[in-house]
Amino acid sequence: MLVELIQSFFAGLGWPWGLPEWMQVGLVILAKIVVILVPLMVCVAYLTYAERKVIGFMQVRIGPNRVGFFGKQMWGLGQPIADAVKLMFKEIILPAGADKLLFLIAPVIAMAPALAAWAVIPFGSEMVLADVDASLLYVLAITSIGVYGIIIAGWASNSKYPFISAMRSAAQIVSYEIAMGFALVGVLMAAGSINLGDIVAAQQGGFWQWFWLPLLPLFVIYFISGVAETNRAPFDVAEGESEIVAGFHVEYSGMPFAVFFLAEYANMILISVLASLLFLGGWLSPLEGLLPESVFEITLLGSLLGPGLHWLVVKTLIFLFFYLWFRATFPRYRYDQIMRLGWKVFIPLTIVWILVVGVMIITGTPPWFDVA
Amino acid sequence: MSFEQIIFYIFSAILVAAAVGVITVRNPVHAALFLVMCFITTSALWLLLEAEFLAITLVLVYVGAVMVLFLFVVMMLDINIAKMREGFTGYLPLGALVAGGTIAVMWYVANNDYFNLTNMPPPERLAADASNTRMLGEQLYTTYVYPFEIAAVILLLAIVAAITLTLRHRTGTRYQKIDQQVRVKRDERVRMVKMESEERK
Amino acid sequence: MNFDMPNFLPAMPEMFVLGMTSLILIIDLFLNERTRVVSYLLAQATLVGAFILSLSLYSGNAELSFSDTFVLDPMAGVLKMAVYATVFMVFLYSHSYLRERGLFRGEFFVLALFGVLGMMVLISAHSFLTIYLGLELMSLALYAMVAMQRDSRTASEAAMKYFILGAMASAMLLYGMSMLYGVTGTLELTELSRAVQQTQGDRLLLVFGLVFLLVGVAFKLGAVPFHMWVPDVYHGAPTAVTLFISTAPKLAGFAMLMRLMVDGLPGLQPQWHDILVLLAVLSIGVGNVVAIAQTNIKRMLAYSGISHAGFLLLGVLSGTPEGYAAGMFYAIVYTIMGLGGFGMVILMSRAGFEAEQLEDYKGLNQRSPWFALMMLFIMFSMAGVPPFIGFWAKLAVLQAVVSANLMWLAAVAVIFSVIGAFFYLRVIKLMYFDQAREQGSLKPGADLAVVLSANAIGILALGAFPGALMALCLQAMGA
Amino acid sequence: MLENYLPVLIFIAIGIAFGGFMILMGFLLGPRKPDSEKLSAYECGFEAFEDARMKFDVRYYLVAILFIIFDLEIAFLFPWAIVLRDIGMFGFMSMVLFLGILVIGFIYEWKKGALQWE
Repeated sequence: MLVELIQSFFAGLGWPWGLPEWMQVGLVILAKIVVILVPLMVCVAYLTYAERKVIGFMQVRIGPNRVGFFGKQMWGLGQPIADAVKLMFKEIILPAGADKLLFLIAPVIAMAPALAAWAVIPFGSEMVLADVDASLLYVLAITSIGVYGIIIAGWASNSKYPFISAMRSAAQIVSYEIAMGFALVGVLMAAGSINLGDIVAAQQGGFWQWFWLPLLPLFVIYFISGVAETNRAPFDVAEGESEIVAGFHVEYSGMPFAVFFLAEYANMILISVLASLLFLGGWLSPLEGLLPESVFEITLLGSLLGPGLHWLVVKTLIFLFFYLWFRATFPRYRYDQIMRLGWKVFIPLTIVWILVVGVMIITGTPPWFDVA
Repeated sequence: MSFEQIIFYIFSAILVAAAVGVITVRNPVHAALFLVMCFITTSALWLLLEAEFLAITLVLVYVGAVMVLFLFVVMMLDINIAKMREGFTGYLPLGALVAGGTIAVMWYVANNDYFNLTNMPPPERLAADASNTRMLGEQLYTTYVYPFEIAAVILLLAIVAAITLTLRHRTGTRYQKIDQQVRVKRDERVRMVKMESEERK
Repeated sequence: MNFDMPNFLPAMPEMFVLGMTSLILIIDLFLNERTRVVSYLLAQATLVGAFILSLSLYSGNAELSFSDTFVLDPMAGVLKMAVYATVFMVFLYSHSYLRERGLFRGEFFVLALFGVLGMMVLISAHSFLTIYLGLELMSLALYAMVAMQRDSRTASEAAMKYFILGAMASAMLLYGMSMLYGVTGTLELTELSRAVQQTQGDRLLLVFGLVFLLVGVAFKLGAVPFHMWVPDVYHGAPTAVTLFISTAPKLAGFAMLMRLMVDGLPGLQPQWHDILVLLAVLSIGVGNVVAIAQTNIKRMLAYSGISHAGFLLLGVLSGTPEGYAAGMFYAIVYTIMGLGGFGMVILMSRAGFEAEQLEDYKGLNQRSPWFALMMLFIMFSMAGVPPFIGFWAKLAVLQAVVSANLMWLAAVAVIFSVIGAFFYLRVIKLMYFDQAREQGSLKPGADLAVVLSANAIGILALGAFPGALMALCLQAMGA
Repeated sequence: MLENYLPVLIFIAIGIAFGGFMILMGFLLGPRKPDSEKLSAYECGFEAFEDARMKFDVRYYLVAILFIIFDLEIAFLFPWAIVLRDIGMFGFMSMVLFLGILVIGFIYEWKKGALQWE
């Protein structure tokens, strides 16, 4: 519906303005990318704000409340913008012993995959930029490149704290990627497809049909691994300010530092969106199957209660809130405990649950796997 | 030239340049990173061949896993690169000769009738919704079950070999025994002592 | 899906070995130094069990399974049984050697059994895919075994060389396979041979692929000019491991050659014939001549092994079933002799002393006349002196070469083996005519003494009655 | 199939360009006043003693090796997971065997203490 609206709007402007076909295709794709990236960047910016606010309230503080717009304070809503502008005007320090080129490339390598993964994320049925078949695999592969950003940053700085941090976080990310991969296998089995859109479609039928229930252990493991993958508290030994100052970005300042920051938050949002798509039915409405069909036909109210982008946003926000909540609540894990959790708890659990799901599928256990 | 061909040539050029970089740069970390670039561009080339699953798996496994190990090793090694490179120039003429010869032979062989477009017409493009992964899966676990299980054995062997060759235990390390820690009862740690109140002297 | 359940029966030995190996791996975790012998016994039991299984499955016809990626034919049956027997002997020999050097770990046996499994896969392979996987399984186990002695510099260096060159060879092999696959569009050997027969005109690409295949095979067999790793690895590895890698893998290498050339590419026989002639001549020449210059017995035996690989190729290149049988006979005989040769090195060594130098064998006759005699048997057999079994093996391959109208090749082989006889005889001279450097008689463990004696006497006995083994080989090759 | 990947390619290019652009902005807008103290490696105020690229515990290699093995295993699981309904009991059992073999490896590394971080 939305798409059609936009199309008719552009048709009204005289699109395609007599452009050759390849340019038309290119422009449409570019426009779509902008439509994805701009809200994403805004989300990243306000996630930092939300983080400070939420944790502030949890600790009975107020959080940022000074910077607003138009000379008003507006609960500090201008804070992220001000931060960005400040970082832009900061000096970029290139440490003396550093490998200058790699030092500057590292944040780009951290960020590019965090953004590129969004190319295949569906926001509704048929609402996806690149409808590739192996989209989940693509996301897994492209995000696994992100670890290079950290490794390279740690090495190129030629400083001890970053180096230690890089090694730690690389080993950690790598360990949790296995648990995450196994958890995803469970989802693929349940959905019978590797395409994100199809995976959501396979969860049709209301709240109790979503995969979070039959795949509950995998769901929990997936999200915890996601937290560990993004180096967030309580798994943030890569930053571990009490031991290694600030980890791999000790030597970074100004914009390169900001890019790392952006990559981290973009990854958080990505993990949250994926969790909603894979386990909570993405844009599907939880009310399906609970309310009579006729309700969804009411104008406005029906489309609000029925499936749509807004559900995806709500679900994603829930996960993002968990991220912040974790950070405010849990003390940091010790490194050996992190490795133990990943290897000795999550991996055996996922393997067992994969077999359980396999048996459920083969035997056609209702209510999830009874019909092909 | 079609768009696909342009893409092909761009990626091939990057691939060859990166491959040359791997063997010519002085810094081993840079070499490893060039290798990463090789893998990524190779993956793009595989994708052009419609080997979707394999192309993405190449990135997942080689870039995401194998090269991380490589970087671990390379970054932590204290090797004197300058010393290792002694003799490189000495062998350069011979190496160049062999490489040139090999390229010439391969050129001669690959320019063969077998590989021209009449004998090997380009295969039909897959439909937009064809699932490469699914096609692979339908064969791998049934028709090729024997090689598949051998692959599992090789992985098992790799685990055994890796542990046999690298694992050393540090002596005198104390571990946290988490199961015992969790199982602990209050009575084992806390002792209630009844004491008479005493008068301060 | 139309998919037929494969027949699992022919692969019973493979499944048995895999199951037992996994079992040993797990059981060994719960053993301590004193009870570790259980792993050893289980490993031996595995080999015996596999032997019985293979024997009961042995029949005169070939059976394909697993969508034609697997074949059980008489050649596979005989070679597998030979592998079990060889590795059984290897374990017997190495038991005390490993104990003395702190290498007596479950992993040794597990890795060796994985190697055996790889050889079995390779021997029964009927598609490029299984050939490659079998080869990798075997090689990976061998690399790890060479490197097992972690604190030894030479062992680590040997493992490194072996691994890097081996990986290169695998890459070559794979490249060749990909070429052939590109031309014929199949990985399965029967279909491949059919496709090759049918290709008309220019065979350049096929030959190009063939060359790469042969490089890979020649490397695994240790044929010149792909032999550089052999002396270094045999020398650097702990002798028990050398014993293993110098014997059983040769059988698998022979099987790989047969599968690729005879099963897969009979249509290119004229081409591979020429290449094999070259490899054989070079191997026999270089092996025999360079061995003379060695002062280290492990290196000497390594070069001797290279020349034996050349002889083995002579049998295959003749292109007749009799020739293949002769090659197979040679491969089996070589493993028996190799077992004896390196077994002797193990027997002479003790904790802290490796008995690697030729000088260590000086005056062995004074220290132990019996073992000097045994060594004499082994050396004579390797040199090809009648009536020992080595003579018959050489005779068989030479006959095959002559019947293929390659008189000159036979003459070259004979000349070089006469040259080669020199270094075998030198060992005998050292043992019988030189003064011992250390006094005191040699007192090996009872088990070692019995095994080595049995091995050496077996060489003599088989030499007296070579007919049965030869008949078996002929039958296996369908001649 | 390929046409679906065109947007992906463009997206990756834009991702890289975007990161590069931001850093470029930082260079253009920020001041540049380097001095030797500012540029030296940060070590809590001390002068750096030695080069930062030090040797590390071999355990990191082991983790990376085991990771590769398990990553490959996952790569094998993916196609299986989506065709499970089509390949039936035989396909299921072949993966059970595959996983069984690897679980043996897992038990082995566990008991050997390879998963224990010291």
